[in-house]
Amino acid sequence: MGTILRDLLCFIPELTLGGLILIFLGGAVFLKKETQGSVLFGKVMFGVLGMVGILVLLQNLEPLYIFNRLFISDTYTIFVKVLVLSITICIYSFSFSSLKSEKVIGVELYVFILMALLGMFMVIGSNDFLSFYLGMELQNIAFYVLVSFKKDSLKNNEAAIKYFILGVVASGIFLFGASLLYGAVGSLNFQDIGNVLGASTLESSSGIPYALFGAGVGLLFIMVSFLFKVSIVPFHMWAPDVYEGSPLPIVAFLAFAPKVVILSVILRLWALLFSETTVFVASSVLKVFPPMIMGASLLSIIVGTFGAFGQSNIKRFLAYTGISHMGFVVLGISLGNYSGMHAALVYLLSYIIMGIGFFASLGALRYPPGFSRIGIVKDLSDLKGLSKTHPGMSFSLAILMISFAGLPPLIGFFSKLYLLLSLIETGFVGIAILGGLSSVVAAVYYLRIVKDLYFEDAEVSLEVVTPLSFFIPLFLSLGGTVFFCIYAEPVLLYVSILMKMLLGR
Amino acid sequence: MDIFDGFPLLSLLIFLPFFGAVFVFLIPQTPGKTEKNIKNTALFIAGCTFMFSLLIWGQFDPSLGSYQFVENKEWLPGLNIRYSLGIDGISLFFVLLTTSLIPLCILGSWESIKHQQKEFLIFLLVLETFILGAFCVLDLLLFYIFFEGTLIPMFLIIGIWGGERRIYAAFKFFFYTLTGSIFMFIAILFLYFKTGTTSIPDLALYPFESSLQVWLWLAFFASFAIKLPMFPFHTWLPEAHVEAPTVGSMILAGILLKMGGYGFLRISLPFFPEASYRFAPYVCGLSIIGIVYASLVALVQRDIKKLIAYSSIAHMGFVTLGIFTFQREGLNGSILQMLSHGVLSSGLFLCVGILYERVHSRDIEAYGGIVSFMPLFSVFFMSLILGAIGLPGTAGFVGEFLVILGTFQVSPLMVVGAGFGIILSAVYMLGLYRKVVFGPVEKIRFQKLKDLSMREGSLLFFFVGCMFWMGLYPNSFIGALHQPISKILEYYGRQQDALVPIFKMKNSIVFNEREL
Amino acid sequence: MNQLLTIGLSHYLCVGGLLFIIGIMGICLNRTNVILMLMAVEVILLAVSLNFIAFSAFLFDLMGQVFVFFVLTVGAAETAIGLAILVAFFRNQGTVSVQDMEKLKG
Amino acid sequence: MTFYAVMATFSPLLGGCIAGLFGCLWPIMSMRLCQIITTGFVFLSALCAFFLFKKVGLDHTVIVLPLFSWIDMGSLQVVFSLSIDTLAVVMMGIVTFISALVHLYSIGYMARDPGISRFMTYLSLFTFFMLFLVVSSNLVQLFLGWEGVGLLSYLLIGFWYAKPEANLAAQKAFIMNRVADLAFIVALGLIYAVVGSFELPVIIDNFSLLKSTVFSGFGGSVSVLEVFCLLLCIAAMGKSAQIGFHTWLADAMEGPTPVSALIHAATMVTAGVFLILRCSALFEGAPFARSVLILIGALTAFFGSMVAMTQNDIKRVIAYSTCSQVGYMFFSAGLLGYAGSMFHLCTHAFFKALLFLGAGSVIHAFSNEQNLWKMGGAAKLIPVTYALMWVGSLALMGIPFFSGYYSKETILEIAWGSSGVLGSLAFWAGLLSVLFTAFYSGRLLFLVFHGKARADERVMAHLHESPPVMIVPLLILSLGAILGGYVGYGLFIENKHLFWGNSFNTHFEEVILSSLHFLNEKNAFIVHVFPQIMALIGLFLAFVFYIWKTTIPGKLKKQFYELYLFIYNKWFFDELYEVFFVKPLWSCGNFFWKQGDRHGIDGGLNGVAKAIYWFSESVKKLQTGFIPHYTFVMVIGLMMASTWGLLQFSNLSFKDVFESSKAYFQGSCVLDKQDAVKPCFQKEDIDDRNR
Amino acid sequence: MVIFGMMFYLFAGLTLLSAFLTLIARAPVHSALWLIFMFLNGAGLFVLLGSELLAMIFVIVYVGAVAVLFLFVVMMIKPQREVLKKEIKWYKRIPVLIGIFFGSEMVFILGGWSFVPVASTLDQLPSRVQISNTTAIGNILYTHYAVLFEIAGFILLGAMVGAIVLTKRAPKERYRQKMSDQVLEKKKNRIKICHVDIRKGV
Repeated sequence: MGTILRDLLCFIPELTLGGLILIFLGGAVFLKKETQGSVLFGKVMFGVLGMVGILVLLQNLEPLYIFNRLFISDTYTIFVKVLVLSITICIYSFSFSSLKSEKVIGVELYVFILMALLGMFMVIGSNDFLSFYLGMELQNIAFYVLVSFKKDSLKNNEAAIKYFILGVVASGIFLFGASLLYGAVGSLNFQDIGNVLGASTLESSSGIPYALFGAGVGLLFIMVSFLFKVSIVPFHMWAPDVYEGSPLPIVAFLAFAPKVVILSVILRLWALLFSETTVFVASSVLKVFPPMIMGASLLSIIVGTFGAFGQSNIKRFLAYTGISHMGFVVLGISLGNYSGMHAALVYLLSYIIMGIGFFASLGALRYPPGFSRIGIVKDLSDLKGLSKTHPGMSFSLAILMISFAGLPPLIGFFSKLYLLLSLIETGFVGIAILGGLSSVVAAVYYLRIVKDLYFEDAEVSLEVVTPLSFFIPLFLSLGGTVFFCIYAEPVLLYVSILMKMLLGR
Repeated sequence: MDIFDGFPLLSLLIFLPFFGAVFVFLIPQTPGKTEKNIKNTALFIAGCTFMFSLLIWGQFDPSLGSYQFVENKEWLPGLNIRYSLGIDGISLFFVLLTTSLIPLCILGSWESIKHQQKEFLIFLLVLETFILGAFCVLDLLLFYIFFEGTLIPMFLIIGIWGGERRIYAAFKFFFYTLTGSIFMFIAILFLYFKTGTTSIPDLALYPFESSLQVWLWLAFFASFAIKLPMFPFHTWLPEAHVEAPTVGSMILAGILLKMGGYGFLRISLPFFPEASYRFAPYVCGLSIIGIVYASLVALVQRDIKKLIAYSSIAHMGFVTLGIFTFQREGLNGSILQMLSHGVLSSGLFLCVGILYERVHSRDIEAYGGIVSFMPLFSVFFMSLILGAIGLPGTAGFVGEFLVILGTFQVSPLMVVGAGFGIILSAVYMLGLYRKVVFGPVEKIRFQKLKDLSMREGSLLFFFVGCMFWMGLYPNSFIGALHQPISKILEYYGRQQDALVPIFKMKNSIVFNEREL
Repeated sequence: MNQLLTIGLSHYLCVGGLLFIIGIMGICLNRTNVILMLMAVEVILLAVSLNFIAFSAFLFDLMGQVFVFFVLTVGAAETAIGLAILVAFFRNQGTVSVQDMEKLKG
Repeated sequence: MTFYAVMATFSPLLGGCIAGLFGCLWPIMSMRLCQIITTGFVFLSALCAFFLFKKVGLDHTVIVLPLFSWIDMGSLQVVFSLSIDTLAVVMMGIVTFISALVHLYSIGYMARDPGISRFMTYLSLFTFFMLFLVVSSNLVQLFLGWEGVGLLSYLLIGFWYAKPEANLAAQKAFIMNRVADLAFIVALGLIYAVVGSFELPVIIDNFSLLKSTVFSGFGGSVSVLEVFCLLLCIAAMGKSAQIGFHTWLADAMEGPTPVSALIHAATMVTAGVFLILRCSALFEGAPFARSVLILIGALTAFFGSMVAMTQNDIKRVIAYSTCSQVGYMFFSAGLLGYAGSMFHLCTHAFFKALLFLGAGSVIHAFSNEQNLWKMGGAAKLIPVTYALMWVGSLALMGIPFFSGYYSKETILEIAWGSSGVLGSLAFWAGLLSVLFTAFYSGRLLFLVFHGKARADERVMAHLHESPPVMIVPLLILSLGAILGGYVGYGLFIENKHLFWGNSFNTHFEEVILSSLHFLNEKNAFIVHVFPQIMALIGLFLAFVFYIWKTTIPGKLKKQFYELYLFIYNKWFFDELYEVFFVKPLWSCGNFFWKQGDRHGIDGGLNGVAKAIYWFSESVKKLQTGFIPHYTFVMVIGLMMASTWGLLQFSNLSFKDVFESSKAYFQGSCVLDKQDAVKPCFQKEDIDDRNR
Repeated sequence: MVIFGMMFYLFAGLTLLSAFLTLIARAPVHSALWLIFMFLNGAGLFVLLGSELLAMIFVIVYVGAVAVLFLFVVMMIKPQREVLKKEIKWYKRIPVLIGIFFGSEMVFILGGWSFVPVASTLDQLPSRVQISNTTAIGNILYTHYAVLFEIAGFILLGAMVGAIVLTKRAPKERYRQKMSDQVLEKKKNRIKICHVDIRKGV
């Protein structure tokens, strides 16, 4: 009986989340007014997330396999959970007011956010494709509902359908891959797969026995579903439409949280399957993956950069830039060695820091009451002349744009620096140059926004709605962006801990 | 040197303007009342940066061969990239040029910048920080960060306060330089990967094999050639100058162009001797074409600022010519040419700015007979024009003369090309002066033109005084340059006799063995 | 003759694979309405569960069947959500045909 | 002693700066005070120069006074210093003396001009730069003075900035000088590359080295010395307005007359001659350069005097006469007759200044009228100027007992004496130009002072003698014009060794002149007497044309109209330059700007921008918004990845793939406990099953 | 043994046929029915493979609930028969080719399946003779995978709440009488006296 108790102790954050979901649902029943309730629940939500964060931090640090090797809880999971939680808190804090303006009200919203969080926690902690699948499905369902929350707008529905169908296809592909893997390896546990695939040097005489083919193809299918979630090029088609359709706060949540979760699982698998040696060893079945994923990431950098080039709709612009930034992260991962992963994580963290700030400041900009369009600012050209009406806001937007463009001395530059350095260290100088040039092209449209802010004069005078909770994420991200070059320890420390835990298996 | 040993002098110098900018940022912006003291505080900050740099000049000991005021601190934990600063003869003078020009620019922008004055001054001070950083840094990556950092403030200055097509000009300026310096960035990373360090003094001693040198040299060349506009990459300069506000083009021409030259001297020459040697004929050829091309184009310009922009392209052509002769005179000449061009071109742009404030047109035809209304201005304008022409006794002559001495030893034909450039510069400069200042006064609207105000007068007086000081007594500069140049030429000295005869006639000039 | 009739693992796998392909092609080639897509999803899930059970049978390991059990529940949940979204879309748009869903593009 | 040297050189600078600062820039001093200060300082410098002349010229000492080191760069040392030897002191004497007189004269001449203080500062600065040029010992300092003089001449010519022609003329003068100075700069580069220092004594010591190092290129081999002297010769031609570079001199007449007197008569034009004389030791080793000098000198002498005959503007006539007289000095220097050319330089300075200032007072009298055909019959009204003009013209024509005779005569003797074709060519050209000189000076005198008054009554009524402040300098100059010849001959030519000892080698000259003493009777007549006869003939012709039968010039003009036009338009040099230099440069500039920048480089860049934009549009079109397309792309991605993966996995070729699938169909893998582990497709396994 | 082979081919063939027809059928109702038929045959295959519990669950869940749900939705939405807005000829060609190629590749992989020497220790389950399939699944489901079972519950809960949230329509604004307001109404905010000039109008 001891083990069940021990496992449950490690599972406390997930259990609390489950409990909270039920409490929220129960509470929703007794609510009279629709809107007044959501404000109350909004406040409660804050406290809840904080509490869960504390619970996560209380976990013990040494690695522990719980629920007979279905889940794992070690410092890596704790750090990623804390990261995901902080992302959700930041996004939630700035989107609290913008949700009302987009007429996305109702207690169920918080229920589904918590459900998504629960799914993510499970995925991060999963040590078996079965538990991974269930966590992922829980998260998917929560996101399907979140994305289609504004059920009266046609665009939102269309986005929801697209997201649903493509999501289901992706999970179908994942299942098929898992089945093949199960067939080949006999068990879906990460450790078993790692041992069977990673270590088995294959007799070269008669070529690879077909089962390992199956395992290879299975892993390939699973990797495809991962790339779908991170919206890498061949599987990115859903991102622009879904981003454009759904409300901004949901887009923010969708843009950061699932990607971090999936990338953490990819890194975990990567560390298991690809130790320093086997990545390019000819005989291993896994030598196929790094070059393929590098190709996909290069494609996504190019498509992301050129896609965002002519964009006028803000959310679609965010989708394409998200694709190109994720392309860079996956490029780092596809290198397979320590510096590659380190650069990928630094890039991911800097993308999150900058991204949250950008979403926060966009979320605060509203159209004036009498204007043709309502709600959160939709078009990039509406940002014209913001420096004259709201200098503070436009200054923070400009700082973020400049750091997104990768210009020194802000954080964007250092993330690119680490990445290009690791590329050159593994010998891909050509790709480094390509990355550099694409970041120049990217700088064009980032600076076009700075141009709009500062050089043009205003067509529509936007209003800025800034509740107190809005300033937390904004200052966090601005601080991170500007002061990275002076005091880089926290970010790099965080990343090195993650790396040590990951590769110290 | 002793009392300041521990004290981080250079970091203070670099970041003083930055803290000043933050301070100015914090001053509340109530229109009318605070306009005055914002400008005064900015001027005060720039002033004490200048004083501080004079203090550093005082402390500087020209006889020392190595870098001085060296600071070395751990910066990025993971990488072996250190925050190291240090200056030698060359960077000292560029620092002085910067710190002396910025207060003048702030003074110059007293009336000409009407709207959003506070932001302008902030960008100016931030720009000064980046420029000073670029000149004082001893770490390649830090150099790149400061080198790139200057782009943003300049982009904003041109973009917000510029003329009609300012957006096109700002974008063109920005992306021209950015594309060039991306190659430099990759090259720096490759250097770091190859050698494990990015500190400039160590890299200067590292023996790169020649095939690698070629690629790295080309990468750095791409960035510096664009920044210091060499012939094929110069089209951004006239656009940027025409559209930038007066003060903007003063800084752009005065200091930013020098970064390219400084880069050649600090990085390309010492790091990749063989590659520089191999590419010397092409660069010299390009700069000669640049000089002649820019002078010819300047002949037909109708817009004063564009004319001066093309003239500064021609002057910078001399700089690259001087650098790639690998002669002591050539290098000294190119550095002096850079310093004198800094003073001259910003002076000339100030004059154009003063004219623009009164007449609001940059077209030469709109002017004529200024001298009868603004005699004092005409005298200052005349002396600056003479400096630009390179009349002996003015700063322009010293640089060009030394460059020609250096080039002659490499190949006499190139001297003729350069000389042709000098003559043409006299033609278009005097043509400009004649059309603008002399001539009968038939444009009636000049009646109410008033001569220089006290502020403008003192500004111009500084420029002219500085120019004559450089022209009449250049030794004060050459002394400090001796050590760094001999360090750079260490490698090239041995190559002296195996000169690549570029256009040299098959002569048997017997060089008597001169000590180098 | 009896060679053909002895059913091996690969037979089941082929059926599963073909079903999977049919399911995916069902979505790709579908020009009509979204409901067919949801049905195609069901076909995919059936294919996967067939695979799992085939492997579980031949590996004598129950993991596959448990997995199918969960796949089943998740499939049902997804269909519910899918149809709900479809209904919401139908209420606004009026039709469910795929060609009407082209507002978000570019 | 050094005090005098410094005072002589730098006092005009002091005067100029004071007048400049407090006269023009910060006008607290009155005009009158400016004039007094500048003139006073120049007189002071003249005094010191005179004292120096006595010390250096007569006592044959050389003063060398280093001032400060301009550039000290290890291998390149440039130290500015004053080094005064006889040549320098003579030049200083002339320059300061004439400049003082011109200052005095211009007080009167420019009395009503608003910018008088500016004018005076320019004059004294000009004097300072001329002196700085003269006293320099190294070529860079000389070049500095050289350009300074060019600058001041630009300012002075363009003094009346209201007149567009004046500005154009000033710009033309400056650019023409800059073109010539390019040769000077190349020479500096050459000398530094070979010798390594700019000090003239050092260069002269390396004479043998210069001679030996050879430029072997373009066929023959040319010694560096030859090239250096040639370059110096071109530079001198530019400054002294010789045949190729003379167009600016005529236009320089736009400036006020005192300017022409000082600059275009006495000082600047002679700077070229001074340069050649200063480097005379080098020219001895460069025969080709010397022959160029002679040729150019003779041609200019002939050309100048011919063109002067047809000019209608009084100042242009005198300007072209200067051009031809300097031609004399050039070919005399070319023929190694240094003392002769120096002597002619001194005397010419006096009488040409006299002529110019006289012309100035004539113009002053005729209330600023410069056209000869609008003057006439002024002899009685302005008798003093008339007399002085006669003195100047007689000296110019070389009539005996006037200074011109002595110096021109020596030059012609040198020309005759020196052997070779060039010597005789120079002599006959000189002779012809003596005729033309006599003709045009006579023409000038008769048109201005004799015949009926062609000016309108108001001008004639207003005609009056110039004020004393203008007449006194004229008188002093006339003394110089008359006595200068006799005194100078004694000093310069008789004991030339002693006098010029330290400046240049007068040995060759001694040989030539001594060879003249034992000429046969006929040659002696040609050398000594014939020039004077030619002068008288010229004068007589002028008298016939313009006093006696005034219709002849009209008829001649109609008859030889093309020739007349050719001469009047200064051999079409201006038009030539316009066609060959100015037009092509402008069109080249336009071409580069329009095609080069606009379409070439910018075109390329905008092209790249459009390509990026087109590519981004196509990427956006990829996103069709149609769900089947999205899944289709996913399937494509999946399929590509798996096929590529499979090929990589099995590193099999397609043949193997085909073969293995055939094996599959023969026997499917029947599963039972035992062989669950054995992979089905081992090759040998299949065979034994079939067996 | 033979009967098993025959049964397999029967069920497999019918499943593939019905899957194909569901997606090709013109009327959605027909495709729903074909879906049901497919699931039945699928369940048959499962029985052949020895997992009769799952076969039964499949029949109940899918045929019973999901297919019925489809029918409800089809009835509600009543999509017209296949009316193609724009007929693109090429559209048919390429994906079909891709599909066939992909299918053949899939068959190639799955056809020659062989087991890798299983290194990991499989929890060897008792052979199928001793315990029935249902009890075996029951055993490990509630011990080994208990947590996942709970979470599956959450997924269903989420789906249910989500479906309700998405399809619930806010009740129309109906105007209810508020007695208290009517009583407290004052005269002054009902009647307004205004002075009207002659022939001017209010």
